[in-house]
Amino acid sequence: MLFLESVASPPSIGEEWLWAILCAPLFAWALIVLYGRKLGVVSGYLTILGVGVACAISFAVLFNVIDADGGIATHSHEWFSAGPLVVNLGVRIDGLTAIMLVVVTTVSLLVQVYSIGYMEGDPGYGRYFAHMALFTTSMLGLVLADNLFQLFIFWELVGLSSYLLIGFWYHKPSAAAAAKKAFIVTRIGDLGLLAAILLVWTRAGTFDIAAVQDWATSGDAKGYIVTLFALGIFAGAAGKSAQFPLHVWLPDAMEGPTPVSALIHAATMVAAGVYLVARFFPVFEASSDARDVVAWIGAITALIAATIAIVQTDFKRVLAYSTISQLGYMMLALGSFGYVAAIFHLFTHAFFKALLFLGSGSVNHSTNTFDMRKMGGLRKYMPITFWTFLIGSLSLAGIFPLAGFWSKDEILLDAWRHNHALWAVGATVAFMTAFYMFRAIFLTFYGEYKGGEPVDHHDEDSHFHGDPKHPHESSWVMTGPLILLSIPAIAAGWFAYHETFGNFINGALPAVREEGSSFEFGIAISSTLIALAGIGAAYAIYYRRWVTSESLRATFAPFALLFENKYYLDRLYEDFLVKTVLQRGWNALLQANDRYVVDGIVNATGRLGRELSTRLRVVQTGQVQSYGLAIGAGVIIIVVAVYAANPL
Amino acid sequence: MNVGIEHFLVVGAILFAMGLGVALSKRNAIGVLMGVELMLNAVNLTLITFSRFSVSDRPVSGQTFVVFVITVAAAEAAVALALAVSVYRNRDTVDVDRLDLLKS
Amino acid sequence: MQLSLLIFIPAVAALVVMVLPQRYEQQAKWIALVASLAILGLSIQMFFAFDLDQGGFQFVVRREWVDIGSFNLQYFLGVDGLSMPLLVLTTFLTLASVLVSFSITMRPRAYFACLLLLSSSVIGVFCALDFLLFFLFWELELFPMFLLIAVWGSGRKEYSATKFVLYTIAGSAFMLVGILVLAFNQDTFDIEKLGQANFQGTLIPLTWVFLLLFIGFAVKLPIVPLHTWLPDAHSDAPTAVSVMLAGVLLKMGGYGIIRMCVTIMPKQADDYSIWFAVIGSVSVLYGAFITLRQTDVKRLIAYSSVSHMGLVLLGIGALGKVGLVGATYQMLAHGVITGLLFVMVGLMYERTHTREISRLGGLARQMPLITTGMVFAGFASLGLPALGGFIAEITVFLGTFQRYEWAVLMSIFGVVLSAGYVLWMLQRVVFGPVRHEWDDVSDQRHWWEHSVVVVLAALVVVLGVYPALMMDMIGPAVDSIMLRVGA
Amino acid sequence: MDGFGVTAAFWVLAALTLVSAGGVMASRNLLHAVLFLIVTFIGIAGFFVLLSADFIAMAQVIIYVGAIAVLVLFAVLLTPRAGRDNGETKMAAPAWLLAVCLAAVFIFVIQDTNWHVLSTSPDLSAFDLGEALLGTWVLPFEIASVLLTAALVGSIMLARTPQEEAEDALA
Amino acid sequence: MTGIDVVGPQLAVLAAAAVVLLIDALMPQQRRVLPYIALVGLVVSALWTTSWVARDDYKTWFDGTLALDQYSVFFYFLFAGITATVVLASIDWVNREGRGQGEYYALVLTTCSGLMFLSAARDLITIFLALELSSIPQYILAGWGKDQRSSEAGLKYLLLGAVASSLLLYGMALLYGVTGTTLLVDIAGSIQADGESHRAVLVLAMCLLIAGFGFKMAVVPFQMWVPDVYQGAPTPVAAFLSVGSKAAAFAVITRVFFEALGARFLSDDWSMIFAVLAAVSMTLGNVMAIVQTDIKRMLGYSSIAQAGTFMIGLAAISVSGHEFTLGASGVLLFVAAYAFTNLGAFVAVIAISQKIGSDQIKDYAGMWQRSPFLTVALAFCLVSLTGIPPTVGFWAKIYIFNAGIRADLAWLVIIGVLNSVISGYYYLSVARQMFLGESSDGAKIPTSPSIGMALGVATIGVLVFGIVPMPLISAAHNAVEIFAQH
Repeated sequence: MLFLESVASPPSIGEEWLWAILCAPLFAWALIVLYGRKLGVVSGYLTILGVGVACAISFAVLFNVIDADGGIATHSHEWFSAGPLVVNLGVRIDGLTAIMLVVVTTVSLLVQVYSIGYMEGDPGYGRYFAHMALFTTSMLGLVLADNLFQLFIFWELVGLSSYLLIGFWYHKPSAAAAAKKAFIVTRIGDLGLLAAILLVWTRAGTFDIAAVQDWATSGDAKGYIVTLFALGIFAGAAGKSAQFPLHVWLPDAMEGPTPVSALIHAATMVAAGVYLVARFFPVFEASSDARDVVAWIGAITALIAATIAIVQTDFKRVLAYSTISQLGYMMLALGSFGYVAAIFHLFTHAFFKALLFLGSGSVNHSTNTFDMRKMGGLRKYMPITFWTFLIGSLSLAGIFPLAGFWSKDEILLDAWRHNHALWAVGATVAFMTAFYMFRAIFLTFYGEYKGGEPVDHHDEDSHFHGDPKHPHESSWVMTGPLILLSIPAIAAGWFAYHETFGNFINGALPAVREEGSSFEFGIAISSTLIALAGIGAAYAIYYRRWVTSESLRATFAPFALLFENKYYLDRLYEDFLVKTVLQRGWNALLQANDRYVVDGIVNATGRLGRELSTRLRVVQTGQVQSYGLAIGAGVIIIVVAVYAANPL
Repeated sequence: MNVGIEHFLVVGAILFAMGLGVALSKRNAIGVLMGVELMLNAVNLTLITFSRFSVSDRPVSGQTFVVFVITVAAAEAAVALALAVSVYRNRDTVDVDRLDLLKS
Repeated sequence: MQLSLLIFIPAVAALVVMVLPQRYEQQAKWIALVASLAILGLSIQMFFAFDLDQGGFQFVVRREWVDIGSFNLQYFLGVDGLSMPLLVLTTFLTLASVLVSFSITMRPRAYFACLLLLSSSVIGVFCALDFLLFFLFWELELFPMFLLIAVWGSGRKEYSATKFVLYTIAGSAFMLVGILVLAFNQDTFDIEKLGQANFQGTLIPLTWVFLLLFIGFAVKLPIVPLHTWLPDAHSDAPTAVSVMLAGVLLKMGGYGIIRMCVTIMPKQADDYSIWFAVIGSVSVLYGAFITLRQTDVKRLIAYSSVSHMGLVLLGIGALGKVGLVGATYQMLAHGVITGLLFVMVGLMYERTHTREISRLGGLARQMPLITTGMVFAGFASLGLPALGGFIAEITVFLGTFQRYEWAVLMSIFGVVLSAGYVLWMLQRVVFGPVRHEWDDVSDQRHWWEHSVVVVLAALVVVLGVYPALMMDMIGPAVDSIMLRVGA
Repeated sequence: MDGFGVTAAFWVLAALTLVSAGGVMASRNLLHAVLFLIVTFIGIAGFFVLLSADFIAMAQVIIYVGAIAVLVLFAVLLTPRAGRDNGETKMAAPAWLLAVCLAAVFIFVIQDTNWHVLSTSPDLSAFDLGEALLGTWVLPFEIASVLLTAALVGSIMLARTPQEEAEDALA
Repeated sequence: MTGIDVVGPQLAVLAAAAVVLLIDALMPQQRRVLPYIALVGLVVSALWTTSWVARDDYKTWFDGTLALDQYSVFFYFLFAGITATVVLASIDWVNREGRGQGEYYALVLTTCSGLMFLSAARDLITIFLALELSSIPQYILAGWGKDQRSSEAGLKYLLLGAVASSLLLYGMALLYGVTGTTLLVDIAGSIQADGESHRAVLVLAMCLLIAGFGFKMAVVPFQMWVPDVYQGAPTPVAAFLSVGSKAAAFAVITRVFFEALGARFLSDDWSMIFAVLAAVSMTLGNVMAIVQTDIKRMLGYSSIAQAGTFMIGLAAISVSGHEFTLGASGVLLFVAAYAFTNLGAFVAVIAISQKIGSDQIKDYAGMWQRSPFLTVALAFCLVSLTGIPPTVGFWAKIYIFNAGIRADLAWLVIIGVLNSVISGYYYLSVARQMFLGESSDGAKIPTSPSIGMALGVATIGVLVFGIVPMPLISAAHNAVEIFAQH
């Protein structure tokens, strides 16, 4: 490999710039929080400004790192310490970081612009942009962190902002519930991450990422410890990246405003898990068991999500499930040594998935609904949206020469190399992906318009403008980002075609394995054919209606049921585990114990005392003689006792 | 056979015990009082016995003691009877086993 | 000198308030405010005047007080890195509780007198270096507390107040025996001396002494199963009292365990540290599980306190520097956060007059600011990074993991559970559809409420982003303890 | 001390005292009880003489028989409606049991101890007694006087009839 | 002359009594001044005592029957104070009862002198007479009230008292018989000489003394008269009984046992007896107090429990002379503390029940509205009885438990602390009634100046000595120094 000889020099960009990336959106956030009420519309521009600055610097960083052949630079400062516990604050840049920075800032920037239009007139306008800024900050911090502790902090903050944004329309019970669900489910995953942190600190005595990588690879750590650590990391990643079985929160998260879904629940935050695993890729390399777990969990996730996506009628949910399945894809790749491929797919996916979400938002903006059964024929009303959406879908389906094609293809290649079974799963998923995307397109943009959702003017919380009866194209602030995003959706794949990207990303790793070429015609052609097959199937069923979907559903009724009910996982978790087992069972038991046993004993003691007291009262008869008797008896008893105690 | 200190003491002891028995068993307050007087007399007897027999540089202290006991006994008796009378005035009885307004 | 002032300013102020003539009784709060501001300023001044390089006790005051043969008691005050932060915490929360009580109209003189007396005694507990003096202050807090709950409380206030007092008396009864036995063996009540003594041939086995003292403190902490007084006391106490109770009174227990049990009897502490870990982790989980069932906001917070104080015991159980620092930090963080939570609930209660979760809902629309406060406090208490609770929790975990992995692995589930109950509470109380029952409530607020919230919130953030501020002070103190433990 | 006379006297007196004390116990009539009590007092006085405490014996006769017994009689007469009966209470049986036990303990102790006894009686005249009363024990002597006064005053107050009280209040 | 000087305090009191009687008899219109004359007498006696302290010539008089030492001085002050408070507290009641006012105060003063003699006597005969001098007037006072209950209480008290003092007398007789003397010091000497051989009879005498004094101290099993008499007797008298005679009994028993019966072969026995009695008294008293509904009865039972606590001090005898005095000084300290506290409580009860005409605890509901002063004072005394700072009760508790621990009586101390929890329960329930209960009528309860003063004195004492206990403790400590020599 070319760059291995050429020594990678550390990037020269100054530390202050790196911190600036973090601080720019932070200031925007602070300002809005402090003066949100007065700012009004300005808050939006403020956020855009902050993110814009960050974006600009990020590109500078990217090129700087490219110049440095993907070298690594870290700057670290002690934050606090207690004896052996020393915690640092630091920034680390390398290829991986740089790419993530660019992705995050770019998508974020475009989404903010889009939001100006989308959130127009919402009572919580300022709040919305504050949360957005907060999210961007914490995401950047997560990416920049040079140690696990700091990473965990921003990891949680990302969770927080996700919570706030999902529950943005807090008056909708569904939104409030979804927000809670998202936070708690991801937190379950975070337990693993926390445990991993504890483990690595007690074993390796450090949080520093590089040091941890060395510790894991150096082999002086016990094998099972490394595996446990890796699994802990993956648990955290699975939470954030919505991997089976922790994926249930992501579809509900669509309760948030659509731009949020685009930015957080499609492009960036959900990718954080992938990023984390990639970050500690050497650890996974060191432990094959952990790697297999990652690969298979990814595969299962991809498959499950895809199957569910097929039967969704909600436009956004289709996209949500496709996101899950794509994330599963990335995990699958990581599990099969496809480090570069995973990041590459993350990179491309960020763009076209954001594009798709924003497109769906635009549709919703004119039809006031996400229910595809109420849409149709929108192609002529909103052409820009349609075309950009089409591009996104093709890219997602992996049609040559769009971005998705290259990255997905590379993943399938790695899967094939690693384990044919994984490849088979991947291929199936690819077929389904193409199928459900075009199902969505045909239902939405072709056929007759079915009138959308009539506006309920009594609901003071809805801020819908215009008339769903006559859909129209959205304003330029919304279409603009669509167009801009479609460019990387088309082109992002090309410059990754030759190996620079791979080397560049690999530079982030301490040691690099030999990799074969990242392209094989066999795989490429096969996957393309599979995708086309999927599109064809969709065309046959939903456009030509040679076969009606109803009849299909009837034929595969049990499967359809299973899919439509999301494999009954939500029921299992919420109704059975949480409501029944935990609340009605275990907790009720404990509370009963608290009330009746613990308190019971205490009160019983009191009652016993009173009882004893009442019993003893009868001694006090009021008869003088009985009192006298007591005196005399007392004397005798004492005397006899003393004589008995120590005899004469 | 000759009588020694023990004889006198035993008589005193028995008398004392009888006094106690009377004091604790009689229903009439005045009866109880008599019991007390018996006990005091027993004590007196014991004291005199000791002042007669026991080795002491001031044998007279025993007798002195008795004088005081007698005095106190008189005073006690007087007060006791006064109280008995006042109880009687309130209750038309001096039966101690019916004096049980105050109990438990 | 300063320490004496810290103790006596509130005490004197309490007297002044009590003798205030009837027609000025509404002015009582101002006197209380001035006093609490004074001690706050003083304590902050001390905090920064505290010499970090020179360890040991500082600002020492030492007078013979009672000295009769074998019963000699000194008026001996001093603070080290362990007690100084707690002292500051106390003064902060005193101010907070005075401010939140500003709207009290029923017998304000007696009320503020009790409040000030309470804070004076707690301050005394934290800086007393004579075991008997410590005990004196420990008991001194009882009667004001009883009155505050019993007179100004709500609900089954008599029951709760009595329960509180009886639990504490019972605990301190055991403690007294332990104290006397220790003092008899060394012929001094001087905590500093006892802290260096090694005991031979104590009247009763030293282990028993240890357990006696531990029970005394554990009741206050509280640990499962000695905790049931806490929810009752909290749910029936007025807001300010809940703030003090959760904020500082519970800390007396943890402080006592570190200062007395661990420092004076390190050997026994070492033998029993496993039980600390067991009880601690059980408290964490038990408290958290039961919290999930609560329907009264204050009870909910109270049970969550049980869970959080379990972490303190867990950290102590590590008997390592990190663990002890974490435990102390957890005390601070929990003090501020729970204080803030209770303040928010109090403000909400003043407006809606209910704490039943099932009756509340959708308040975010009417009272955005209180909602913000509640969300903030809620996330702080579920250990969100960049806020105080997180640093404390993770330090405790890190410190204990080496010694008792299983205990920590049990306890970290508390992290999820806490997220569960906090978010559930938020969802049910402030979010969700607007209830027209509450259409007319609003959070138009008085400056004092505002300032309390801001101050406490700021404190939470400071604890979260600048831990070194406290840890550099706690660390050396813990070091000296570790020397004693020999670890 | 030996000699038939003494021995005989002792036994006679003992019999007299204890039997009459038993009479006090047994008699159902209060007046009879008082009479038995007087006999007991006299018996005790006899013992005093036997123990060569002549002065005390005299005092015994005068004060007890003369004063206290009469006092008791007065009391009996002052409480006519209370009846003359001198029955036992429910507590009688345990009381007797207790008395027996007490006597047992006392007697056991008395027998168990070996008393250092004087062979010859210390000749104590009334003069010595007087000297002691006004010398060493002058303080108790005074106290006794105060005590008697107090008892007197108090008894008078307690024994006064409501009418007397009323006019006293007017004054 | 010196003789007169020695008994000066008592003489002053008795003289006051005589004056009171005379004025009552000769100029009935002037009755209002009677209590103040009594107070004057008490003040004079206190001053006289002070003059001794100033002159600091402590010795024994009347051939050793009366001791003039720090010990007796301590109690002289205490009794003067107690009596003064009782006199103040009695004024209202006596005026209302209207029965022989002069006689009442005279008897109170006589009792006081008796108590003083008791604390100073070092000779069995003197002790006996002093005891009677303090008891017989109390029998009368207990029966002073016109209602049935009062006279019943008086008669009960007298009959039992007579029995108890006969037992005491028999014990004294035996003691005299063995040692051939009635002076405590000579008794001690003779016991030292050949006591061992007479252990049996000495033990018997000892137990009889315990019975006799225990009756006054009101410890189990000699305590049963206490609740009845407290409930029946006029409240001021009950207050007097609960502190005066109890304190005196402890004074004398401490002196007798430490001075005369201090020999090891005895003290081993009696310290164990006291320990057991203490445990039983504390437990029984507290447990039975729980369900009491009449506050005077409740205080009666609690005073039994308190007596048990004093006894820890008596039981706390260990080898070294130093610890020896620690126990004794503990007793003194506790006695003094208890005197302040219980008097305060009783005075408050007097004031309240005079107004509401009931001693039922449930009628105390809502006192906090009706009379904050009384409520706070009473609550304060209850706190002190529980032993919670900042009250003198706290110090007494700590001090005496400390003595117990040092005497290797850990078990007893543990019983003690547990009992303080129980006592906390029922004291609190009274406080709860007063602060939280809803009163049927909100009528304010006025406090007469005399009551106010009495209550003020007691509560101030409780508080002041709660904050600066040093003077009291050192006084108690010096007072018992005399025992250290033996």
